[in-house]
Amino acid sequence: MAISKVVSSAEEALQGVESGMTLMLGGFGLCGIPENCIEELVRIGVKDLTCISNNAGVDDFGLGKLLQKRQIIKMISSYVGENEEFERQMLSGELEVDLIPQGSLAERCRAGGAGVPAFFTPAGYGTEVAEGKEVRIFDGKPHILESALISDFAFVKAWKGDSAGNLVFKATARNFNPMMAMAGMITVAEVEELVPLGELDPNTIHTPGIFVQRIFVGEKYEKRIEQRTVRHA
Amino acid sequence: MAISKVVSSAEEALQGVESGMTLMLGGFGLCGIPENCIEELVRIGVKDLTCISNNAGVDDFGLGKLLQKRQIIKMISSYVGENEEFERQMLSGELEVDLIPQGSLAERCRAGGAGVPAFFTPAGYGTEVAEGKEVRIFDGKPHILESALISDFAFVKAWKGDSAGNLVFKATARNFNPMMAMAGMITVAEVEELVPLGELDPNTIHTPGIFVQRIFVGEKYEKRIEQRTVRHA
Amino acid sequence: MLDKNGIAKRIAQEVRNGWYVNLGIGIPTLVANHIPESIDVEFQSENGILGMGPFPVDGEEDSDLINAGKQTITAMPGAVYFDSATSFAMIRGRHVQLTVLGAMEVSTSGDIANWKIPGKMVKGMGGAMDLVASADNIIVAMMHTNRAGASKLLPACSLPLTGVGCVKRVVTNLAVLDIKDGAFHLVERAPGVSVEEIVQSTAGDLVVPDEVPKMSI
Amino acid sequence: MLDKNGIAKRIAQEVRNGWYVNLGIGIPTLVANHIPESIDVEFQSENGILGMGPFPVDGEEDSDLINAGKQTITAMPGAVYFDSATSFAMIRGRHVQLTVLGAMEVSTSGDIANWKIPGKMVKGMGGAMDLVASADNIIVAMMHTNRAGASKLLPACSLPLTGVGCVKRVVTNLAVLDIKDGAFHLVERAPGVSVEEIVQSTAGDLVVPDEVPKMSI
Repeated sequence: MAISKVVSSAEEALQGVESGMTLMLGGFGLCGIPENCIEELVRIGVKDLTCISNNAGVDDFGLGKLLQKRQIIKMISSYVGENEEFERQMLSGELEVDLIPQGSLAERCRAGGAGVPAFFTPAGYGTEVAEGKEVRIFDGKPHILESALISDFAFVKAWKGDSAGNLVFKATARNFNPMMAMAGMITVAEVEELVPLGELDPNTIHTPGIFVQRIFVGEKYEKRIEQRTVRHA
Repeated sequence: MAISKVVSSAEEALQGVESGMTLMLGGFGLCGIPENCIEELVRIGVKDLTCISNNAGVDDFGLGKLLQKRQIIKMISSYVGENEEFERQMLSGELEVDLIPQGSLAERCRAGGAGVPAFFTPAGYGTEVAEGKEVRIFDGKPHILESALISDFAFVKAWKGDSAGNLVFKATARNFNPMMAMAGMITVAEVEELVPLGELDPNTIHTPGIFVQRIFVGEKYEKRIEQRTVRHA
Repeated sequence: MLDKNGIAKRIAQEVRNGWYVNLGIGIPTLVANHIPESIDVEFQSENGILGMGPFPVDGEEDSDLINAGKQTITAMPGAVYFDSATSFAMIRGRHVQLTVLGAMEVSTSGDIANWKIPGKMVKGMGGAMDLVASADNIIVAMMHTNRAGASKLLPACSLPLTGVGCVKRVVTNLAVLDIKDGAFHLVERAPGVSVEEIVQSTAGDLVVPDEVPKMSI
Repeated sequence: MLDKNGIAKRIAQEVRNGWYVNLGIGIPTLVANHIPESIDVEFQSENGILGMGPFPVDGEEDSDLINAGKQTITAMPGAVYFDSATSFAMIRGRHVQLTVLGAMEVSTSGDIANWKIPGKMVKGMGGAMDLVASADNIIVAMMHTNRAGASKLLPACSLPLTGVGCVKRVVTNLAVLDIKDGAFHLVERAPGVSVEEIVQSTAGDLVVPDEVPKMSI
């Protein structure tokens, strides 16, 4: 019988999350973020968090909610605009920010999950990102050594999942979720729909359940759009 | 309009393959191997090939066919049993063999396709695989530096594909095919079925068409089973 | 002199049939509007789509389907979604044939600065460092001068770098310029723009050939 | 003394609820037959399946569905297929809780040799080096002595190594032994096997406690 990862609520899913931990949160902008886990992090009020997430939400949504409550002391991200509170905390020194090229961030999470402690990439060579990092030439081109990232908890959001923790994402809401699922010591997946075991086609699962320790159905999804853009038909 | 990669035959798909080239061939054992590309390689008779493939086929099927014709001078593989002609050529020195741990082989192909020139892995540390390779300790554990693999041509076999080169694999016939598709300078995909553009669900494509330069429908698939094993119901 | 759409239109002429193209935010995004029907290209957005289509019509926005600028988009037939690691495998592995992005400064050695102004709020580099470090073919789309009228084509960048020695071509409101051998090389001038004006507006070494054709756009 | 099935049965007792398990070819494969119904485990095969089921019934073999031993298999509900890079990401990234594999030799320092005999045809290491280098929990399943009667539990391996300092427990036809502090530690003896016989058959340093329980299988 497949191993069951189902928990009944965000509260149960976040058991063991403590102040001072390093968390990964999937999503790109506000797309594919673990809304219910973020709500629960706000509710339990853990502090001094290091958050690894491509972005930092907006003022009143996504990680912005944790920033408003001053629960985060360090962000590891590739792009953190769109957030006044973030800017204020960063400029005042309350918030430490480690900016990483987006591809390096993605690959460092994957490496963390895949047991690869370090790898070479050309991204950032010759820039301040390379400061203090080993440089090596491959095929005539300089590369820098980047290290793997792991986290105490990873929070990811999927479209569908099953009790074994298998996940399927929708469209570009996939983004960082699969790599972060791999890199969490404990990975919590929140899903829009929990389907019966065996219903997901084993050929089309994005994240195998082995990477997921807990799964629950999110109570409510706002799925806010950051830049609503339409064409005139 | 999506870029079309469709060619009409194996012959057209293999245009430009020359003696002395390095080729990657997907498959695990005889499962998911590019049968029609192998047939065409035999037909055009190119020689002195370096073949990167997890296995080397059996005497009369898969890469064994190229070995019989003495078209291969070097194999890069993780496991090469089940093949008497292989053994004869290897012991006589006609065939050079580079054995690589299976996970390192998979990751080296992915790295080649992903622009990561080298990475650290614990696999093989303290064994002859580590000879001449850089060793570095991460988190108290020794790792060796492995380099990326690329190839002049990669031959992969998928279940379904579309004209844009998007591929879907079936069950464990996926194996090395996706990484090799990434690592070929020219990647040729042979498929059991070519479906109309737009028919594959964009959420469930395993290999995005960007990694595939040519695609064709295989004329015939034997799909031989290497170890037929059944239970008594 | 070109407007933003003019710059995008000129860059569209650089695109070849069968190319995968990554367009940055701003002027580069406009390039998609000017690709001729006769050319098949696919647009990659680094947040995880290949085969990006136009913006949706009103009412058909999908919050799960956005581009790297976080704008709602659509998908073309043959599109595919993937995760961020795979997306940058495409970019870092040089499977994307053309990257078009904006810049604050470009230097005669091909350096580019486009992510950080010291003393101002730093938003981050996003995928720009990966894109410029890997693409074989990088075109910078920008105004020739900044709002204060100072040249953005410099002997050396003064701002923190995004990438080193990577830019090969720049298309501005005034000109098309190639970067090689430590200098800008004037390739074309925009309609209504004189060579003198380009020389005036270019702070880095500029090689001007005897004949400078006018852009045909 | 245990037969192969007995060894597998004893190893099955080591498996805990909720574990992902990779079973090597030979005796390890038999472990799957002895997991109690009350325990939920999933079997990973490194060629790309999690949730491997039993062999198919005659006529239902699928050439596209095999295990790492190239045998036709079936998939359980909740199974998932993946590529080889993802498979070894699971293994290297320590997401698999238990690896069971065979060996030619094991040493008192936890080294294992199971892939190559000099002078004989070398078939390759397959996934064994990745598995032993990464798993937190490696159990070796093997006969205590080779066909010539010589011990396979040695002060140091004489054959080319597969991995260094990685084996923590060995289950043989004679005994269960742990490896720590540079010695084998006798944990249990097989039914009908005396401590003396185990001592005789073990070439590496062997620590024997006062009380050596008999396996209950």
